Amino acid sequence: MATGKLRNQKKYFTLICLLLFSPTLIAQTESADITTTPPAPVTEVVAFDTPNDAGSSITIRWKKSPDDRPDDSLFAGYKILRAIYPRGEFQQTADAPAGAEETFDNEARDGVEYTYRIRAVRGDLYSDSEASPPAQSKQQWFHTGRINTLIGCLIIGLAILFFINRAKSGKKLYIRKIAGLEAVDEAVGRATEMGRKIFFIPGIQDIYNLQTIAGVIILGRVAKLVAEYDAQLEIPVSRSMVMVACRETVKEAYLNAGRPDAYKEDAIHYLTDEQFGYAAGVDGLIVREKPATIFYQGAFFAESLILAETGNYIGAIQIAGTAMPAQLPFFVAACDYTLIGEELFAASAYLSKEPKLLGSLKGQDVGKVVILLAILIGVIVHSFGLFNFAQLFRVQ
Amino acid sequence: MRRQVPLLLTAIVGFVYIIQFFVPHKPFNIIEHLFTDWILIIAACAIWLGVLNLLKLSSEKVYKRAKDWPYALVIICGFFMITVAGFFFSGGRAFQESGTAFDYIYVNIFTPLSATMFALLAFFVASASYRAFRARTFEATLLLLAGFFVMLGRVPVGDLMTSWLPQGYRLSDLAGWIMMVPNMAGQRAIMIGIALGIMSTSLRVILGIERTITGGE
Amino acid sequence: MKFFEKLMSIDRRVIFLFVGVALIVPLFLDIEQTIEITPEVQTLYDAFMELPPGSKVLMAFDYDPPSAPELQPQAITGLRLCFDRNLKVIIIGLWPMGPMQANLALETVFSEENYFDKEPIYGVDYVNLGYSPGNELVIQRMGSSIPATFPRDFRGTSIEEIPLMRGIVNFSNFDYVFNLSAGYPGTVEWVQFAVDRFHARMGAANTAVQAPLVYPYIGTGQLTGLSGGMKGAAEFEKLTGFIGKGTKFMLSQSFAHMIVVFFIIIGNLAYFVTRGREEKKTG
Amino acid sequence: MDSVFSHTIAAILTIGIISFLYKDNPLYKFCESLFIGVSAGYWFVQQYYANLLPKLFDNLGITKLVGAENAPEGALQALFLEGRLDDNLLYLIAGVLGVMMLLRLSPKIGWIARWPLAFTVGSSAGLYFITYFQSNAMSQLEHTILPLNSFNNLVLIVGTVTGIIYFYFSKEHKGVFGGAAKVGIYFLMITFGASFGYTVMSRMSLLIGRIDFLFGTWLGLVK
Repeated sequence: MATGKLRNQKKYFTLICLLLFSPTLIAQTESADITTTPPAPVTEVVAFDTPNDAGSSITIRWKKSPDDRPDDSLFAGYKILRAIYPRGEFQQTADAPAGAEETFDNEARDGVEYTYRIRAVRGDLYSDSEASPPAQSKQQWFHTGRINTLIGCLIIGLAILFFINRAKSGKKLYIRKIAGLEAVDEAVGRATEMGRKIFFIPGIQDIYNLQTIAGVIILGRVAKLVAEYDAQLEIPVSRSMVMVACRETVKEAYLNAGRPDAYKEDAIHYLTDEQFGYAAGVDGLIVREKPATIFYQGAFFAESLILAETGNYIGAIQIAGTAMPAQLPFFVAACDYTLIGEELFAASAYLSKEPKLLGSLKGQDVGKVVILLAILIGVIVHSFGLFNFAQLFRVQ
Repeated sequence: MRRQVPLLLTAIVGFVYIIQFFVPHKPFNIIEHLFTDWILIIAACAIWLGVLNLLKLSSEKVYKRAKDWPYALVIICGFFMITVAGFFFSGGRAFQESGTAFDYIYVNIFTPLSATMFALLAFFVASASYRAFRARTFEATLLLLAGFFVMLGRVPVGDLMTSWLPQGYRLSDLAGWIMMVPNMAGQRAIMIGIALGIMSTSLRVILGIERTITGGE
Repeated sequence: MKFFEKLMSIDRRVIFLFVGVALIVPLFLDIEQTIEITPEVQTLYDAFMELPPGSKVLMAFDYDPPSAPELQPQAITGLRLCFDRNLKVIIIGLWPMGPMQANLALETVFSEENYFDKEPIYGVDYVNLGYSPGNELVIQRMGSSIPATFPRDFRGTSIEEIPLMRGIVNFSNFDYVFNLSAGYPGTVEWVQFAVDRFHARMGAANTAVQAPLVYPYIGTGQLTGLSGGMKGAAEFEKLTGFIGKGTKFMLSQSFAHMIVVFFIIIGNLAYFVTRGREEKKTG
Repeated sequence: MDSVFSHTIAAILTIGIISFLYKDNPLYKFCESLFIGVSAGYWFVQQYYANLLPKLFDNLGITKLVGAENAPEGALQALFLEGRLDDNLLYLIAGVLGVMMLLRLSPKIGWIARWPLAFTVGSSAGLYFITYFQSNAMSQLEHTILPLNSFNNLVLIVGTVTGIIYFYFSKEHKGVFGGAAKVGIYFLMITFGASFGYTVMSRMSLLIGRIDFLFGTWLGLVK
């Protein structure tokens, strides 16, 4: 029974092998004939300056040789020959694999005119194309593919600037309540009453991440409040530059609150750059110090839940904020309040209550209106098949 | 000097960075690469500050025989063990190749510690979902349902429970739909919001309106 | 009476204990789980089976130890399948730790009984070319010249001295590409470059998190076969008829998943019962 | 024998970290401290060899200057030996900024550390301004502009639009607007639930890896 099945399998296998091999067999017999004739040459060779770059590059395009077929294993690809126009000698500068119809010569000298031939190579034989019309490389002052980005940046940037200016002139602005930020006062107050520490975790990224910058700015506001309440603040950090930035910020905040004497530099201390080493250290601090309040503001990765669950376990009030979409669910699950994405960046303005900063929030809202309008118009136009509006937003 | 220069520096560097995005011409073409390298160099210098701080606080603890001081000693020993191995006993630049002393510490101490710390998430994910996935309000119910179906849809049991349904309507399909459609919509809203928030914060920092870090209040 | 109130706030250590037990016990059990074969894994297996003996398979190991529980079993199954069918294996990695994972997988395969007397020969039946930095650029470079991209193998031997590498120039010399991927760079880049640009035939094994991102490539035919996460590993093992860790791990994972679901249900049940009582009291 | 020893160390450390789940204890404290020390040292060495040495010392030629073998010629050699201004001389600025950062150690002139800080903050502000607008705003927008020809597209568009409305700050969430914002929250909640549920599986597999190490690699109980 079993052997019968095996025999059957063998039969199928031979069949499959035959089927698979037959084209190669045929191809081999064919190629035996054409090993003596060179491949058909490439046609329609054009060369032009590669757009939107810092020069030194010429794009070469061609129509591939009719002998360039996936089943022809002898066809080796193309060699790019270059000569200075009009009378230079052709020399190889680059090569391109079989199937290619475009390549770049990245070793061109700006302002020099070049002409190109493409050599199709099969086995030991080859054939050259006609020379291309001359081309020279240049540097560009503006990246034309990014004009949509420029317009978008200008619209949103100017809207923000406009409202910052208007706020300066004293026009009152309404900003809706953000629950997580309303709770900051209460959270700091509670820690003061309980006589326990407040932890501030500015994320695990360095200061060159804008989320960390946003976190440290929020720290500035919180630290001022802490100084006013005369509570205790501890900030374990995972990056040295963040430590420096936090120290500058907190010192300044204590100074502004009129309590420079209460500032303790060692309360802002470095643990380690390593993500999970830092998580292990902070977890240890949390269970030993039992802070009343923990802030998580900045860029977080997988350690978010490790920290937040431990904080939750000891019963701290936790206020989180991050723009890492993947970590938001964990903070939402384990913290009392979570600033979602954009709210993290709005927090500093919100807490400062400075009109200029609040004005920038209004500017952001204008950006939202623009985006909503773009979606609305785009969807309508697209639905009626009038125009593919989406392509206007394609980036390069 | 103390206040003005940093503000000015922030503004200039910020604008140059924005401009280089639109200008391929020299010298703007090398700025991104150059600035990134510079920042990495600054960070590599700065790590001294952090490390010295860690060693200072730890040795103070040991010196004063503060609570838990032996653990502070462990920090110091651990630090010197790997740095000495890395700088002096691991062949210089090739310090990370397998077989070096540095690599031995990395593989047998660093890796199990970090992998286990990471693995604690398996427990925390369970306790957090037990607490958070409760139908207290309508919003919480949505959270619960989405989480519940996606979770079930990703193990064979989920499909087994719904095997009586035609293909394409089973739990794994529902989980896939939730991920691809409503989840995607929410993610997009969050991402667009973040973009606006970042643009606004960047502008405030570059223009010196927000000077908490760079210039003091 | 207070039973449900207690259920409302179970000590989290009880949950931890259940999760731990759910993960550990299945490793010692011999339960047969009905594993339905999904079409993606079937095509992956078929793609291997259709290769005639002597075909060259490029295996790209693009993952590191944290993702090993999901991908290592698939790597082992893939390697075993190749050696059993006398396919030649060329290993590379776009992740620094990838080639080391490959060596671990090879060790596991060769420690099996049926390889004792016919262990595949290094340099003839398989070769490990090691890691090359540069992410997707590596794939692009391989498209024009593999010897230039990997001048030496993992052990430092020049590629010209390795019999298996003779005549291998670019992707057209490989009959199949199998990518084990845990993120970037990974399957997405392999599809974009090796498949779209250089027309390689390719299948992939991915972590569960990664898999949905590459599903679309199956529909378009850019990927010939995909095995995702532990479930994929278990299916792949079932098809090859060798039950390894993927199947065992799958069982653990399912158990733990059910524990999480179970606690969610308990929490909600307790919540509704206690809330009902409170409403009665106040009403 | 050697592998038994190293596996045992790794196993003890693994158990030490897991023991934290029960409660804080001396073994965890030991593991935690060891981890902090070793990982801080790891990054310290790493930063030197990955950034400081190749990017600063090699580019400037300081490695060569201090007499290291096989060190490449740098910008300083080019300047003093060949009288040529090399592009890499620009790295001198980075070196100066780095030193300014280190001056933070001195209480008197520590304020100068704000300069490299300002440089870093400024360039990240510029970088993020552009890249987030491109990758988050523009390309998400591009993919949201879909024809209204299927239920899925409708849900996607409604979800994205109402989600954006939720983030609107300068208008009270009342009336129709408030209703839309409410729908936006619903979508966000589904998003959070789904991505939470989605990750559970991969988190479990991380732990399976450790358990397999303990019972398989170390104790040899699981084959």
